[in-house]
Amino acid sequence: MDGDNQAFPDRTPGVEEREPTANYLSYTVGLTLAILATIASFIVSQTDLLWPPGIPVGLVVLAFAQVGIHLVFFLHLGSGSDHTNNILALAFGVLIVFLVITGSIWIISNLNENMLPMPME
Amino acid sequence: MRHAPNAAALIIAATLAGCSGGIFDPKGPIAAAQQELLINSTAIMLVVVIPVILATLGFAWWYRASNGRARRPPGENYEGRIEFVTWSIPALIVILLSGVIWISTWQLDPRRPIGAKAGALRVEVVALDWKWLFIYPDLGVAAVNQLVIPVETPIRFVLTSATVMNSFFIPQLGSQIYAMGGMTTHLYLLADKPGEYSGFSAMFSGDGFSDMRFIAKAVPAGDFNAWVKEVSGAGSVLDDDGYAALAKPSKAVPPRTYRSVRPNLFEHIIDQTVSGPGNAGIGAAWCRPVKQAGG
Amino acid sequence: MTVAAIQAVPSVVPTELVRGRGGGGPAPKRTVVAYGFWIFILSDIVMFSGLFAAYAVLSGNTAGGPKPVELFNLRNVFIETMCLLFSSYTCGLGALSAERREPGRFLIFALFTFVLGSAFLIIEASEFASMVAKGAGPSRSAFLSSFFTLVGTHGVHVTAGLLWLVYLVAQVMTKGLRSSVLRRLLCWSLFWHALDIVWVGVFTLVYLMGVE
Amino acid sequence: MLGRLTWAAIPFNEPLPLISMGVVLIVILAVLALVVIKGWVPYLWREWLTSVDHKRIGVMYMTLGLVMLLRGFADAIMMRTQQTIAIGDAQGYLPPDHYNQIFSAHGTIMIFFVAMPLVIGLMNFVVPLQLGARDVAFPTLNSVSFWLTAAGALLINVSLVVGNFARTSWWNYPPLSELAFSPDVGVDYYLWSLQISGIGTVLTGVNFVTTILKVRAPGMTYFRMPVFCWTALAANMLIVAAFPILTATFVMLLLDRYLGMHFFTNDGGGNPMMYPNLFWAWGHPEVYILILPAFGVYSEVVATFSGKALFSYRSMVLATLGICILSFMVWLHHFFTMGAGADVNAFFGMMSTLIAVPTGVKIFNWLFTMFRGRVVFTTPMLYAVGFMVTFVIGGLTGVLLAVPPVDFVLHNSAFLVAHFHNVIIGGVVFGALAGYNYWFPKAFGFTLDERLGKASFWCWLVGFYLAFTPLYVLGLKGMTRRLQHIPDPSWQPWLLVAEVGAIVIFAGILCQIAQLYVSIRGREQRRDLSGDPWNGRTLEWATASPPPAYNFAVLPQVESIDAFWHMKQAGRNAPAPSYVTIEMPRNSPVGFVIAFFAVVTGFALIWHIWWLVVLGFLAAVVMVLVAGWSDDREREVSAAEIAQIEQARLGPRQPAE
Ligand code: HEA
Ligand code: HEA
Ligand code: CUA
Ligand SMILES: [Cu+2]
Repeated sequence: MDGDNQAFPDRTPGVEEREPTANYLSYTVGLTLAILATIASFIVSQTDLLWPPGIPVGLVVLAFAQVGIHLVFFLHLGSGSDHTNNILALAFGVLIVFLVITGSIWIISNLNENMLPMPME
Repeated sequence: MRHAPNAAALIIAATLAGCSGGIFDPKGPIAAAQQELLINSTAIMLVVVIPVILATLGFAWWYRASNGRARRPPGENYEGRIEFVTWSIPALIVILLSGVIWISTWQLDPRRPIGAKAGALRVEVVALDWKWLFIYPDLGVAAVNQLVIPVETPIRFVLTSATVMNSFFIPQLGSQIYAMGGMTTHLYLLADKPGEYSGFSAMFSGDGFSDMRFIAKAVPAGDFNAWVKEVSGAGSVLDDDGYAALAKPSKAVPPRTYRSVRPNLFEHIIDQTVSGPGNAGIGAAWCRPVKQAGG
Repeated sequence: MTVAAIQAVPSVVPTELVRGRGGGGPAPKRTVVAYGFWIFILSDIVMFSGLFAAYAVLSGNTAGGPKPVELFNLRNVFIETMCLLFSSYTCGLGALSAERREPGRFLIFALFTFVLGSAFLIIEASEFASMVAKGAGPSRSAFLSSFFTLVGTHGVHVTAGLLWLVYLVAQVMTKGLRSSVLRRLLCWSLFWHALDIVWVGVFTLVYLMGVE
Repeated sequence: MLGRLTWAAIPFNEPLPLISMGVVLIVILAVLALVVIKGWVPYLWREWLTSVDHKRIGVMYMTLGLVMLLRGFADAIMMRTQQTIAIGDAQGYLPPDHYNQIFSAHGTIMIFFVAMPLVIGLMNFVVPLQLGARDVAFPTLNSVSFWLTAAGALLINVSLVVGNFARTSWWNYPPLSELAFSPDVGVDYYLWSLQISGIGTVLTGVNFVTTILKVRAPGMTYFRMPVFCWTALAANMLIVAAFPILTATFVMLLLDRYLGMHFFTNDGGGNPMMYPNLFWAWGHPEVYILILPAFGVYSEVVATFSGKALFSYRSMVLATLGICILSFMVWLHHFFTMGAGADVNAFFGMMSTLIAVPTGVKIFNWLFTMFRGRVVFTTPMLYAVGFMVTFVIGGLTGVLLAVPPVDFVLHNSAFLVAHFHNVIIGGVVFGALAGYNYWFPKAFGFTLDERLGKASFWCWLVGFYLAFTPLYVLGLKGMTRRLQHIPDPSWQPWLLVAEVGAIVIFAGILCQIAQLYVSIRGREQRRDLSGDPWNGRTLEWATASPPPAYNFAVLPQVESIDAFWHMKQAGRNAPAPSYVTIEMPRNSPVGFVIAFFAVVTGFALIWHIWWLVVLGFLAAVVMVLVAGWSDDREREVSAAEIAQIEQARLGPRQPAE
């Protein structure tokens, strides 16, 4: 059978296949960007640089940017041979996290609003 | 044939309506609307569900292996067109149902005042272990496990719980709603026929749950005023001590009335619940769980 | 007809057809392990999302107790964040050295990572202690319950990550950087980076939004 | 020393639990004694308890599920009996305190320790075979998962004897489940047994997602996977995404109970509404975790017994993924009556009905698979047809409940109880039993008795309609759920019918047990030598029954959907097979030992025996560390050995060269 199996060697157990990972440079770039994003977050929250009502939005945007930096430069998402699956899994995870958090906030704040002593007229 | 689903739904309804009580014996506009909605939605779905059941039985029978008469042309399944149909039939029904849901949910929102001539009568409802306390704040009286309301008058229920979650429900009048500690829920109901309707908690609340029942008595306006007069003439007072005694867990409590009620008892109960047992009054700084953190 | 039939099939499946669509047969062990661990991390993050949701909903409910503004010290949070960021960096470099089979360098980076992670934990622990001392412990109010649980769960993860690192360093020292150990290191570094990501959520939602 | 645990924890004064406990103890001791006397311990330990073979683990899951089904049924029949006699002023034979434990235990056990083990067991046994794989991605982890589930099940049954179970329903809503209202150990039993088994379930999810995405046979692209594998993938994605929410929720409730925190309390700023919110964010996906694999079973069964490819594979996959995503957007329909505004209620109501579209597509696809097919009414096929008829009714009532104003009058009614038994029994249980009858010959190498199987099916079907149609009616008449006694005597006739239905279902169980007994006794005549008793379509039928430990001596090369069917069609002569060495995972006691310490730790936590908590936890951690150190987890099966096994198996049937 071996001859036939050339195209798909039976690689399951124990066979090594090294994926090319990143190098020192990419980690250093990642660290620099992450630090910048962090500092930006702290500055935005502590000063009036941003229009104050927009601060939470700004913070959320910065957090997303920071998470993206981590994913790309530290977790090397998107490089490597078979990463479609990883990204799909991540997308699914992000969707669920989003649904659970925003769903809960929406539901509970709506409930709370509806439970004020004064009813709507 | 077109009316088959409707007919089927009506037959089901008819068998049920023969008996008294329950949601197929509505005594108010909310319950009546809900009954109609239930029957309509069922009919809409039966349009597809009945054929599906018949087709399942029919196909399984006709294409049984031993049936030589069944035609089984070889070759591919003809997919495309049937596939389109299999998606669109449920989709169409769902679109229709979604419309029904959107409109009916707004119309039958429990918080929506009922547009009847008379002004609404406010009744405060408190779920206790394991009985219901009804306070008529504008009339200064209260009752336990007995709710008397005038017919043709919208009743504005304001509900809370001094204990665990409960659900306040009088099936023949319509919508139920949760009663929860520290919180206030709102419900409008209206009875349009005099009578005695059973009410209970529809949310399991512990050992005495099964007996947490009351009678909702809808009476003509004149009788209602007479009842209020009678109640306020006799019986005990629901002051702080009276309430403390009442709040102790008890099962299968017989109906009783109070001739007067400590002012703002309802608000007081909420304060007491959120600040913990035995801490009544300290809860000045408690925060209604309304203000959310950003995000 | 059974097993024989399988072998009857010509085995030359065109490669182009199946690559990238997962037709290539069982993946190498390293890929399987890394992928499995990646899924596990996602489930862990969903767990955190439950805690985040609880915090978002309960953070206003201070029950007359202290509010976020009165408790949080942003300078500490900044230092904590920097600790974690740099530890992620050294963790990455350590993984790189391990990949390149340079045990000496790996150990140095592991040490840095451990120190930075511990620093983070120490700051966090002292912050918790001072809050409890001020009477702002987890049973004071719903806000504090959800705060301690969310931040504390992250802290427990960091602690577990550090202990795991020690365990893996022991494996490297005794067994060397063989492939099984490398796979475990890969999982560990995924874990460590993921904690950093959770922390981004924590310092944004809890601390920065709490005081602004 | 023993925390809260005293002799008072054992209900000496209550005859009923004491007797049942005595019976259970005697049975357990008898079984143990038999095992020891017969000298089966080493065999059991070597071949089963420490096995990491997905097939064995699958069988153990199914066994756990079926045994717990008996426990759940005992609870059900007690409830039904109580409700038929405790009418009007009568109080029946179960005081509230006992009745409340029973329905709580029934719901909890049925969902977590019957339905979950049944579907996970089926996935364990079938998925790697259908994928043409040697095992799951992480075989040892798989064993850990199983044993943690078993640990949870054990702990919940301990509550029968030592202490008591929760009296707070399977939802366990606070504040009722908070210390203030449930100070005893019942809720802690509930929480810890579900936490422990929950960890096992999450690990299963991780394992199977990885297996399905990463270890398929060569040539098996995504769109060549059998539909059961797709539904298993979706179900496991849901496990990975939903169970952690439950874990987090239970952590919060535990912190409230153990450390006096205020997540869900009435006081201290807690918000009890947050618990239902999070519970159902898990709970709704959970019901699809149960039903999706069952849908997969029906897909296999209907295609096989119609002698035809499944109609529209593409729609089936799309519908499965659609349900998977949608199931996370409907959870509020379990608490429409909590008081949210019309906008929120309407949104979630509409999303809920939307699920009827992909579900409907599935039903139609099965329908059109039978269309122009050659339908053979085996037991599994009977279950499939019975399901299609029954489930659409349950689906209809589900959609009805998804209309918020209708739910305002049906929430928590007997109508709701009928809805979910309708979809769970008519969907999940029928699916599990169809799968059990369908894959049994593959697992054990002999077929099950068809006559008794069919008798069992008819009992289930008729029993189900008798037991639950009355509940639909009663719900409309205003009967609420969880009633320890019935206020309205006019309901009695309906309740009697329901009781009869439960008894008919019991007859079904008896047939099931008889079927098993008869088939084992006659196994020599019932041997399935072909490995393909049903003329199947997918790869599990391509190997022997029962399959060898390594499943496939040579990994199959997949070229199409229904791979095995096409291989049979192509049916050319085989070249002489040449075998190579295979690495197979070694058996491992890790799962068993960790679960043992999990039980110890859980028990100690429930009873506040802190030193034992520390001890048990450390022991479990040490076990993990020991296991994590080893590099020697595989054994080699040499080519010669394989050749020998294969020769012995198919020597005489080897096609002539
Ligand atoms: C396997 C389990 C399972 C399944 C599959 C379902 C399926 C569905 N369920 Fe059910 N449900 C439960 C298990 C399940 N449920 C449980 C356990 C509870 C209660 C728990 C408790 O309270 O203790 C519950 C409770 C429950 C409620 C809460 C009621 C309440 O508490 O007041 C609601 C409300 O919306 C609901 C809705 C639905 C809907 C819309 C579906 C849909 O998925 C159904 C879709 C299927 C069909 C519609 C049929 C086939 C389709 C066609 C033939 C196409 C054409 C038809 C149409 C377009 C209508 N369910
Ligand atoms: C998987 C889920 C599941 C299943 C299968 C069942 C099955 C049954 N249930 Fe249950 N039920 C629930 C989940 C389930 N239930 C839940 C979640 C609740 C809510 C709890 C709560 O309120 O909190 C509930 C509540 C509930 C109530 C309470 C109603 C109330 O609140 O007032 C009642 C009352 O009669 C009931 C009855 C039954 C009956 C008669 C069966 C029967 O169909 C039982 C059938 C079981 C068997 C027949 C066993 C079969 C055994 C075998 C086949 C083994 C064979 C062995 C071998 C082959 C080796 N159920
Ligand atoms: Cu209910 Cu606030
Ligand atoms: Cu649901």
